[in-house]
Amino acid sequence: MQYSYEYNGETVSVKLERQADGQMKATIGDSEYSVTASQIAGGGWLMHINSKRFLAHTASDSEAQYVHLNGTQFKLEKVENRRRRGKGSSRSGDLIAEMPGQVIDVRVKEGRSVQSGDVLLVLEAMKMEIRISAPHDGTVAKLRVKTGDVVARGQALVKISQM
Amino acid sequence: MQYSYEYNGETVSVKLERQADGQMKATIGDSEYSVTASQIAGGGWLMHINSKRFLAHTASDSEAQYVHLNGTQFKLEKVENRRRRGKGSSRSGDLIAEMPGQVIDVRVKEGRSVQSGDVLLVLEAMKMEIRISAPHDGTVAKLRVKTGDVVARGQALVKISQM
Amino acid sequence: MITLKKCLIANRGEIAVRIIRACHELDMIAVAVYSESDSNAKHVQLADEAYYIGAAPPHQSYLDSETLIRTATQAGCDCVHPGYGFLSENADFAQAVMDANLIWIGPSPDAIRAMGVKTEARALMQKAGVPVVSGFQSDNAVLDEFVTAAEHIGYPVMVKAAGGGGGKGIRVVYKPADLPEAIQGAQSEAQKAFNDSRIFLERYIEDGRHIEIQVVADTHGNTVHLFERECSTQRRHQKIIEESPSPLLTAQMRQTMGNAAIAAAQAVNYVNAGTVEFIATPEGEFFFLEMNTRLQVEHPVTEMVTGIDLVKLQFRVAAGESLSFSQDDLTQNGHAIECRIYAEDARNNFLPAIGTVQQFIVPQAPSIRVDSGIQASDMITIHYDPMIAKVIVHDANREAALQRMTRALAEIVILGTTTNIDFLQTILQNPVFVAGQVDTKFVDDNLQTLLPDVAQLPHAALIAAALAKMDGQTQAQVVSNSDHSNADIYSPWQRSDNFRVGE
Amino acid sequence: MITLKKCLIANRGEIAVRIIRACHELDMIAVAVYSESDSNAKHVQLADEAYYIGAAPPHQSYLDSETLIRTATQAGCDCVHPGYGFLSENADFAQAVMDANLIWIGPSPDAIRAMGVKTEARALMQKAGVPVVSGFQSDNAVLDEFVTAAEHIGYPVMVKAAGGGGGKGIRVVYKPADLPEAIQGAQSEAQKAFNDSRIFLERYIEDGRHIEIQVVADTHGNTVHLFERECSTQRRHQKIIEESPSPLLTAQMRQTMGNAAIAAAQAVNYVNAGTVEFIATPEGEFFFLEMNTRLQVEHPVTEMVTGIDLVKLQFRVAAGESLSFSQDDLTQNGHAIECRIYAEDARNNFLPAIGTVQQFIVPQAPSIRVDSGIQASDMITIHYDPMIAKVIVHDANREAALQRMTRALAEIVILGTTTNIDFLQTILQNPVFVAGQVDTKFVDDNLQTLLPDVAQLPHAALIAAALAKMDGQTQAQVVSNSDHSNADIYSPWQRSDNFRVGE
Repeated sequence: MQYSYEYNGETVSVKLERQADGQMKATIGDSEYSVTASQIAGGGWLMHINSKRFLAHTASDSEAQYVHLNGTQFKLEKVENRRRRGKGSSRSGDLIAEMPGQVIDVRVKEGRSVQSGDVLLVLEAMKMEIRISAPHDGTVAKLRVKTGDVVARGQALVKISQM
Repeated sequence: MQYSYEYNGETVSVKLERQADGQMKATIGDSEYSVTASQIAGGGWLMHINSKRFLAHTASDSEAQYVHLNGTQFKLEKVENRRRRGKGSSRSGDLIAEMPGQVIDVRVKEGRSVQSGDVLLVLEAMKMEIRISAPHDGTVAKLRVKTGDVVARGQALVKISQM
Repeated sequence: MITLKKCLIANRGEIAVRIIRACHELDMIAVAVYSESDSNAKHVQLADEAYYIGAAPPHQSYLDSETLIRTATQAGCDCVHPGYGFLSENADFAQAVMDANLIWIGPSPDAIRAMGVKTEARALMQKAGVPVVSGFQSDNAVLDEFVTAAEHIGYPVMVKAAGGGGGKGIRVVYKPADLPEAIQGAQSEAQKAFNDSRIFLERYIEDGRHIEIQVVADTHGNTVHLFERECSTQRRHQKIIEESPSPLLTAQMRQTMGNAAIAAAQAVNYVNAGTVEFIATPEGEFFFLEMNTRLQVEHPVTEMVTGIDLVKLQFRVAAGESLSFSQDDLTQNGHAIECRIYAEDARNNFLPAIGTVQQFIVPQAPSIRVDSGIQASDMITIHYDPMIAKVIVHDANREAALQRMTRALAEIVILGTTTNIDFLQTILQNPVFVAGQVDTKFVDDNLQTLLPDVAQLPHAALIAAALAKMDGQTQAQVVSNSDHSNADIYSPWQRSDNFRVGE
Repeated sequence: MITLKKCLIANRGEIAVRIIRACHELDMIAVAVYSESDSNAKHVQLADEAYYIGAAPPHQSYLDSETLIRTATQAGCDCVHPGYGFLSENADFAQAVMDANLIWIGPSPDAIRAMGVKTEARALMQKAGVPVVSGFQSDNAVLDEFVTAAEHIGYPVMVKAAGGGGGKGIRVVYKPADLPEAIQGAQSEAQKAFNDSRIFLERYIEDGRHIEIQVVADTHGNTVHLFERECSTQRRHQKIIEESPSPLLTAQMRQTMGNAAIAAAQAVNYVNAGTVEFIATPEGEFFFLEMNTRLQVEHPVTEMVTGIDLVKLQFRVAAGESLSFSQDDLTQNGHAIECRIYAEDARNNFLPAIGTVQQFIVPQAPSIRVDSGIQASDMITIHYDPMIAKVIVHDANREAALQRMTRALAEIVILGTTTNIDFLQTILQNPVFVAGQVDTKFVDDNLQTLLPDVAQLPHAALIAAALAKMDGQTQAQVVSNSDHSNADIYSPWQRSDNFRVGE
């Protein structure tokens, strides 16, 4: 069985197969490993990989598979989720909320022209102010929120049309 | 649904029913309680019983249902298991091993007569010596183990016939 | 036997948990309050009683004085502990608590007020002989007077709001040309934040060390200090790592600063636990910054070196008991360090990270203490401070304590949200930190060096991921109102100066 | 920087975990060993490397010197830490370790031997001026000589084996008529246990207090003591609760006993950590009992009051480092208490309880330390000591520490096996214990009072059970070779004197 994730911008894959002898074989690129593993309390794995020991903890949510190994946490993003995502702003040209928060200030009006870097609106989240500013020169094509609105992660906030 | 356990030698029962309003009703003897509960991390329950709060932890094995409440552990034995058990010694008159261990000394032979309290054999378990002695006067009808044997919990060790 | 019986804890998270434990050890009934998003939180689980006080946004729950006091009264409490943050330094709340015949676990409203107005506090400290940074304050000064004063003080100079703290309205000015605009900006920001446009000037000590003295005073006139904590490891005025003793202080400086802190407390008739913050120069001068009239986040390092439980002591003092020890009874034993674990993404401009904590495993080991208000399956929400845990260690000396902290951080497993643990680990290994020479601008000046590279993915980690998947690891319940599919690491977002309450 | 690089830990359970942590903080590689039943145990998980050494019974694994030393050598270790119990006081093993060019983390084989032969130790102590209980020893004495000697010593008198410890061969005699049989019995038991039938007589102090002094000596001639631990709360010579400071000691007694302990250690050229056990009379006399030439189970109480990490110190001393402190640098700060949690059924004659630990939740809270080698889903087997965890607390004074311990025990959740937690709680609440007046026979004499009634079943507990069942709580995997259906609480079994290794 092949498992693929996105890590640090790159796709990583591992093939894991059960062998007849009860061991497993893992293949990553050109490297082959023989693997045995036992699950321990609280989502942990005691693994023997080519006879070396590793203690790992794992968890997953809809976005990623998380692994803790040797004091470091690794977030392996699920490829199926990555594919669905846009970059920077949503496909429609809207600026989107990177995290949930409350709109505490709206500094522009629809139709107004803005310069790259101008603060468009201010969100408050986790006791911090987060300023949303124009990514490029343009005009405010659509203002989708008003002061006091609570926005969800990924929600479209404002659309800036290119000049 | 009615749940019954044995606790401290007595049978205890509770009836738990889901109500239309999403709450539950618990009935214990003449007492009725309205119950809401949410499960928390690690097998815990935050319960509201007639509006009073309780934090309980639960676990179970084949023998019992365990509950930790207000600093005390309660072991509620499963009734179906209690029914299967004998008292004192097994139905056949054998003395049985109360816990697993190793036979380190056998002090009697088959056919020998023994008095109540005579040490018959000695087991070692968890770094302790445990002496098995005659529950009554009689003769050794059957000696089922020898020095060095590892015995399981519940295993028959020696049969003493009544005089 | 303490005379207090039942306490309402007007807080949440790790500090609420901490205070509940203190209540229990004193045989007091602990009453928790919770907002909509905290109904199953750890502090609710541990409390003897718990009451719902409103929606998740703080001003609808944890900042709602009226509801809090009504809850305390209806629950039959005899006292209120505010923790830190929220209403802990709100003199009006303290007064309202007392007016409701409840005991306030903290200093008098007058003391809170005296230290809350920064210019007033400066004046009081000068009068009490506590060194204060050279500065200029005058309620009706015109711009020219500020310009002249700034020249006299010397640049860089700091423009600060007179009416409040928490970093609001602060501007650092490096050259005369920038002063007028800074003053204007600060005035308007102060007006907006505190309804008080007054500002004042202060010398800005660039390479200073943040050293604070813990003090405790009882109602019988006894005031002692419990030595210092150094909190110079800060990012944008946000403390990250604290320790005691300070690697900077000599015994002589310690004693002088301790006495200054006692003088500062006595100048406002201070009662209960408080902290006097100083800035120390490389030359060994030190100046009063402000006094925090409440328990501090970093109080555990003092507890570990002195063996004194500060929260239990707060209750005893508030109950009218005398301090059971004098200054001479107190010693600093060994060395303690605290690291604050934030749910934030250091590589993405330290943006707070939200998400559900899928696993939360902390080591149970000698002299490692973890204070946290979360547990596995808890959701980190947008509403509250992203500090999810504090790790505090103690050992015989600083080197040993650093080794212990390094191991403690390596053992902590927090999966499901991004944390600053790797950032902390990098700081702990930095030679300047190891040498005990970090000043308050060190982290900001060296952010590029301190930001660890994204760790290479070991094959073993990838194999573990596959094992978990193969095993059919079930997803923990994700209670979320957010749409995960749009998250992105590139973004036009800028983060403004953060204003987490001055901790 | 310590010169040791890699340590084999010849032990299991909580003490192996404790030692592994110390290795990690010293940047040493920790090598675990495990028997068949321990392959997934906590000490195996935490170690950097782990090697299988045999079947579950100790003599096939943890007591197998040859395999242990071969494993250490093959793994490239440079030292071996024995922990307590198992081979820790086996001089031949210590010698074999050294012969394999490995460093032994402990005293020399000669020191172990000198203290191991009880009559030899008595003689050495007398020579060193350490008070010893009046007694009589003579290798070729005939019965009449013993009878005369006993009269001279005064009854009750203790008959003890010369060749070994651990409670084997000990008999207490209250009247002359019982002496001959006791001597014969002790001789035959000693012959069997130690292949050495020699016995000796000692005055038996009935209402004594067990007070021991922790000592540490380096290889450069420095020996210090780290104050006392009182361990009078015992059931059948098995320690249950330990604390420091002792409620009995005056500053004067403390100093005198500390000096006596240092003299005892120096008399055998002791190096590394060790414990000198004394029995103290109500009148304030004290007498040497024996010296434990290894780390003790109860070492954490000393760590908490002194701030010294004893295990890391053991490594440093073994590596040839000098002690970094002198006697005058050491202080006892506050009060520490340890409770030992045993998997045993107090109401069923304290029979060890086996079973699978379904839940194991310990509090993470200020100054509460839990040392344990188990975790949820671990099986408690017949093969090893039933002590599954130690809870250690520290606070400013004894009263506060007791309150903290009471809360800690209430918060610990161990489900799936019977433990002595309720027994511990009852002792902690007993007025004699609260007053600090427990002597070594207190628990045995008051067992009926101390055995708590089976708690009434609260309706809330029954409802929780039903909730869990309704929710379909799955049974944790029970790996068991026993047939649960035959267990019974009535039984013809009698338990003989227990002989858990003298801890």
